[in-house]
Amino acid sequence: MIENIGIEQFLILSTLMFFIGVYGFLVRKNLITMLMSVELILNAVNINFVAFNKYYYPENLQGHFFAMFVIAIAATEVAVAIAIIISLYRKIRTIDVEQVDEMKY
Amino acid sequence: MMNDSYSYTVAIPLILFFSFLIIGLAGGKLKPIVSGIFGTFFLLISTALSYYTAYSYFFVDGKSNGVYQQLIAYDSLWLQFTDKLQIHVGVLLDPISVMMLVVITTVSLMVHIYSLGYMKGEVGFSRYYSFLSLFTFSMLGLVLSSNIFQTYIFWELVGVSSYLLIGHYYERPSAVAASKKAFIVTRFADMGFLVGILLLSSFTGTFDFLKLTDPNGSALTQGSAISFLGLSVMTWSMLLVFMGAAGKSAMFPLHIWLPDAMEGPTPVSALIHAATMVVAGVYLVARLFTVYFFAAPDALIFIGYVGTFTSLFAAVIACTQTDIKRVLAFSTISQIGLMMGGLGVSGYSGPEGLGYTASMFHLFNHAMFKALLFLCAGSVIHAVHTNELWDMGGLKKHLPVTHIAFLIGCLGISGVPPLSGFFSKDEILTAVFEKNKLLFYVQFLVAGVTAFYMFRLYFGIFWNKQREYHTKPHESPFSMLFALIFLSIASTFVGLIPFSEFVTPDLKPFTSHIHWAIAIPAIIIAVIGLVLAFVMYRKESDLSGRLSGSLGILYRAAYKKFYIDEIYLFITKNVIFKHISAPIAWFDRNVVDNTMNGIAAITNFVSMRIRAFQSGQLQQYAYVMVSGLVIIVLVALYFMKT
Amino acid sequence: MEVVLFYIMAGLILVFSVLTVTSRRILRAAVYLLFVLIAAAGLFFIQQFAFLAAVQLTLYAGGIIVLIIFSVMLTSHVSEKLDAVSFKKASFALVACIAGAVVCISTILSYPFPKPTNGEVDASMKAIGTSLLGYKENGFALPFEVISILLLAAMLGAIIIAKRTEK
Amino acid sequence: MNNLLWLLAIPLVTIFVLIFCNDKRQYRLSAAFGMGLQLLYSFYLVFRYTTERSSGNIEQMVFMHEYKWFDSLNIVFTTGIDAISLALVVLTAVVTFTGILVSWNMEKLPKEFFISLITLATGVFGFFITIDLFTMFLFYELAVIPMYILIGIWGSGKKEYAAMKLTLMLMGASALLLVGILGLYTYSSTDVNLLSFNILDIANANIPVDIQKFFFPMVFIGFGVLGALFPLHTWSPDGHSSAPTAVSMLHAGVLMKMGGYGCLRVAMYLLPEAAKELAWIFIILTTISIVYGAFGAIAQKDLKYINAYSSVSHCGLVLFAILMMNQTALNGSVLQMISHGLMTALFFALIGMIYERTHTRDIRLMGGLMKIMPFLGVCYMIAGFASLGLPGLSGFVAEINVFVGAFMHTDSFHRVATVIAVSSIVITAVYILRVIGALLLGPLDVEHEFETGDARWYERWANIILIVSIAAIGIAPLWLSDALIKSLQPIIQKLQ
Repeated sequence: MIENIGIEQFLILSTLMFFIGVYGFLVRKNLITMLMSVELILNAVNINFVAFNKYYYPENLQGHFFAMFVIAIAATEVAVAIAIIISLYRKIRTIDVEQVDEMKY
Repeated sequence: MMNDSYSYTVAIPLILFFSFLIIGLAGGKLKPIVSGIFGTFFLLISTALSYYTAYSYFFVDGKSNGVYQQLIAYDSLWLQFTDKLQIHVGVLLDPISVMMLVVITTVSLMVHIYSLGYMKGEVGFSRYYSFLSLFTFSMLGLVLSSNIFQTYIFWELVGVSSYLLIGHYYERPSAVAASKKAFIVTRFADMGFLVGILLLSSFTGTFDFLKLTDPNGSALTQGSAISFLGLSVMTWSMLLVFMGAAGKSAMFPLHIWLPDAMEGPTPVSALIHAATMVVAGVYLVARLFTVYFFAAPDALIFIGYVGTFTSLFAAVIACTQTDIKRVLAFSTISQIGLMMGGLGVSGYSGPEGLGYTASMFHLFNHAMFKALLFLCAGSVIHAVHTNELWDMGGLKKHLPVTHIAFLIGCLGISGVPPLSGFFSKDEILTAVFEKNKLLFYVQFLVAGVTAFYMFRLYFGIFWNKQREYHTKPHESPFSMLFALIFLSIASTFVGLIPFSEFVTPDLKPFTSHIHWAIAIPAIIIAVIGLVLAFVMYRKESDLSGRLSGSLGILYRAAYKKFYIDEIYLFITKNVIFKHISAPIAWFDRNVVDNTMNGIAAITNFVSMRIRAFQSGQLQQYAYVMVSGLVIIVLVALYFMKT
Repeated sequence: MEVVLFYIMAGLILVFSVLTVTSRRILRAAVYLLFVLIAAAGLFFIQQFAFLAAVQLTLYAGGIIVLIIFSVMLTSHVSEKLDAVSFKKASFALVACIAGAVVCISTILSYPFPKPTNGEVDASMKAIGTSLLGYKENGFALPFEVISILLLAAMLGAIIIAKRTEK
Repeated sequence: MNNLLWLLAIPLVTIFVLIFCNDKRQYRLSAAFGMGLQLLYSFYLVFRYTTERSSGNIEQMVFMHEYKWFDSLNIVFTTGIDAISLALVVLTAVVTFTGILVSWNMEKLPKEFFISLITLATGVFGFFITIDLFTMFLFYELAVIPMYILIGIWGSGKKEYAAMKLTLMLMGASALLLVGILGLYTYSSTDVNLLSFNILDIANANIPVDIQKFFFPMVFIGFGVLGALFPLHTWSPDGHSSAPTAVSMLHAGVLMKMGGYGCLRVAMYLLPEAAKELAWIFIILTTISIVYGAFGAIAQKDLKYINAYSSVSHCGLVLFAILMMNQTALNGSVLQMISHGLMTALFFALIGMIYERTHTRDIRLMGGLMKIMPFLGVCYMIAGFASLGLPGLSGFVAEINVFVGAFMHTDSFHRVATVIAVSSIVITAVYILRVIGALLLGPLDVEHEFETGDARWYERWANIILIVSIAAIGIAPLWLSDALIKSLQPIIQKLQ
């Protein structure tokens, strides 16, 4: 059963996943791949929510619902982000994040 | 002392103020001659009132127990500084102010009438008359002042009317420059006057003439004790007041504006720069004579020396000038110097006050004959259209009336009996002789020089060789001649007035006699001067040229007015403008302003540096955020464990 | 059994996560992400959150990944290889990430977690339904509605942003 | 009718009406009507004020009204006037009205221009009628901000630079000021619940001297920048010369007076002990201001620059007088504010009118204008004479009050400073006569094609109103001076 797995394992897994996502966010130049990294980060968070719900608060479903809402928000975020990326692509024919630096000064 | 029976005197100046307003505001719409007649008419009323005042003051009720009273005929509070220190505007009647009333209104009336002819057809005729009214108003206000600040107020107003009238021909750059110079030089002197008033009032606590000049009052004793740089504060303040007086009265070294002021119309020179405004300084010293005598005797002596020096200095210059109005201007400076000299040596009570009396007497006479001389000069200029002495000559046939009038004026100023100048000059010389021998000899010399340069003028204009004129010279119209005749008669007979019966420093009349021991040498030296001029200038000869050539450098220096103008020009142009003003303007633009701009530039620079953080690189932001977060967490975990 | 499954899932997640962020072919990266998401759904299954796992599979693995793939296809060629990451950038990011991970993991390991309560989770459809629409204690009606408005707004926003502007 | 909010309501309604106007005639008529009404109302207030005083009301401020605004911080918008603020309100009304007359033919965006101008005026009116530091500060800002727009859009020359500089310097000053005001607020009472922004309340609080010495320079400099205190005056030449005519008038005529008024009402009145101790520093600065501005004016060639430097000198005199801290000098400073407001407004109005006809402001390129525009020439001369302190015009009354007051101090420091300040009357005469000579007199420069035509009716009226006010104060100063002295008593008592 699940008792054999400590919560630490879940947490370490999600931590690693989180920082892999962060690494991706920091180094990938393509906006879409950055978006994917964000998805990784969100998922890492989801794993945490669910694990805490399971281990310490089994009587209600808060973590579970939070994870669900995160998924919903991730969906909206992706929708909007992709809309932005596409319109950006139309304007400047690239989705390289380093070229998108109009918003400075 | 209040006296209601004289309260109408306040109307004497005010009528002219209204005249100024009416002519000034409606001037453009009136026919020129109408404004002229308006102005003259208003002045006639004032003159009549003044004569009536003089009559009733001197002969009816001015005296009480044999002493002339100082009457406050009108008084109103104008401005209040503190409960004690107030500026009143009022009318003070005493012998000198009543005398001045007569002088001013008479000369002004003559000038008004004269100008109807002289200025006929000139542009700005209405303007001219409105300014004449303004000037007469201010001058009357000045002499009637009951308060030293009121004097200052009108002092400035006469200054500005003088400015406006000198600059009457404002399209002539020389007139503009002259008016500017006159105003600024007198303004500079007025600064001294103002500081003097401030100093005086801060020690005596009053501006009021009656309180200031009361010989038994407390005002005189205050401030005498405190000394500053070796002189008492009272002396300092009275010297500063004298600075103002010297500016107005063109005493050396503040005389430079007066010769230039001759750029104005000639009647204006007669009124302002000969008869009335320029003697305001003398009047002021006379007005404060008690203060000078009791609280600042050193200042009084100083005035005597300055006056006497100026009179010699100006007389010497007058001998070399060729512009007839300038000769008269220097002669005016010289005569005012004599008056100042007379005041400087005067005592206070009884016959000792002869200097004071003589000085006022001379002021009175001088106003008449100098106005006469200027108006004659105006008449000559009117006829030949030039100011240059050597462009004239042989005019006695063409201008008979002017010729006689000018002769009377010259005799008057030279002190030939029985014309007016003789009596007053004799009294001044007597007073000086008793007090200070050095000053006496100088003034004695001046008397001779005066006769010389006046007759140089006379012979140069009316005798000498007939010149070529563009148009045949003709005698002036009646209005001008009327003024000349009137003033000739006045100059002839005013000398017979027993002045010491009326005007004395302590207000108590005394009787004076002619001191023949001094009078006869004075007449002799005047005649010597006259004869010298006769010899040199009656006919065209090279005598004068030879003489001036032999005097060489001295002559050139005098001709150049001893380079005083150049010194002033150097100071104003090179020192003040180039080395103070322009550097300040530069300093302001480049140092002060650039400091401000520099602060802005530094801010700008710093923000340009800071903005590099805002690169627009999303990943850079994220990187900073992540690493920052890690560091914060690290710090929070391992260093802030408490 | 669960332990084995967990480690398999965890291994998949880590491997494919790393591949997602390092692959130079963008389409492949999307596919790797898909595997990660599926593996995460597996983890939810292990913890008996069947509904959540289903949502994860349909929404994430189904919807979002498809969306991403579409956008990849719209903006780049399938065969296009991304530029290699510069060494400097990668190393800096790596340092920050490893440092972060170390901090977090060491904290996790040093923290004395209490013993799990080991209760049974009632994640049946009924329980989820009542909680989601409940407005009393443990009810999530309000966030549910908020999310629905958010979704609507995002939909509108996405349409407006992506709409071709006429020139 | 004696509710002072009318002074704010009239301009606001005017602005509101202006929004709905739609041609040039309507703009200027409604603006002139509104500000004319304001002028009449301010005269009515004078009348009410004198009747109120003669009926024995000896309150420091009359027509007080309170409007709770922000209860928890005890911010109460309190209005009230005494003779000082009333005089400045009338000044503002006069200058605003004439400013609108002068802008009668404004071509560029007239609607926006009038709206901004009236907004600015509203700020100034508010500033003078409030006796609450917080709202005072608010109105100060309200007056400064439209300035930026007005200079930036309708200005000439380096307008963007000038507008930026002016606004930044005044904003910087207001930052200092805000600190000062908050400081005063914090020490206005020992009880935290009774802290107040009300000037009358703060005046009763005993603020420790050390604290006063900390805040006094902030408040004084904060207001002093607006009053062109050396060396923080540099915004003034650039600002004045770039601003459009009406704005220069309002700015030099009224806005700079806010500086003097603030120094008097806030710095001196509320921080008297510090004022006494620190005055010497500022006396030195203002003395420099006076002479320096005057000398600076001599060397200028642009009419507006000359006048701007002359303003530095004259406003220096205002602050100088305030620092002399006795009745006569303070009275002189208020008179100088009014007098300078009127005459500098007249100057700028005339410069604008002359510029319209000659298209240059360089005095070297002009000459003999008296011949072709006698009315404007005469007005310019009168303005000049007022500026150099000719008796019979307002400048003289103000200056002698200042000098006599300053000279009442018996120590040599004050006396030397006074004598230096007095010397400015000569320097002033020099630059004024220089301008008059170069501009109006002399031969007419025929090389330049000047548009002929003397003043039009609205220009005539603007000038006449200002000249009559100047002459009225100059000829009969007693009524004004007496009223001011009575209102100055509370301040003087604090300073003794």
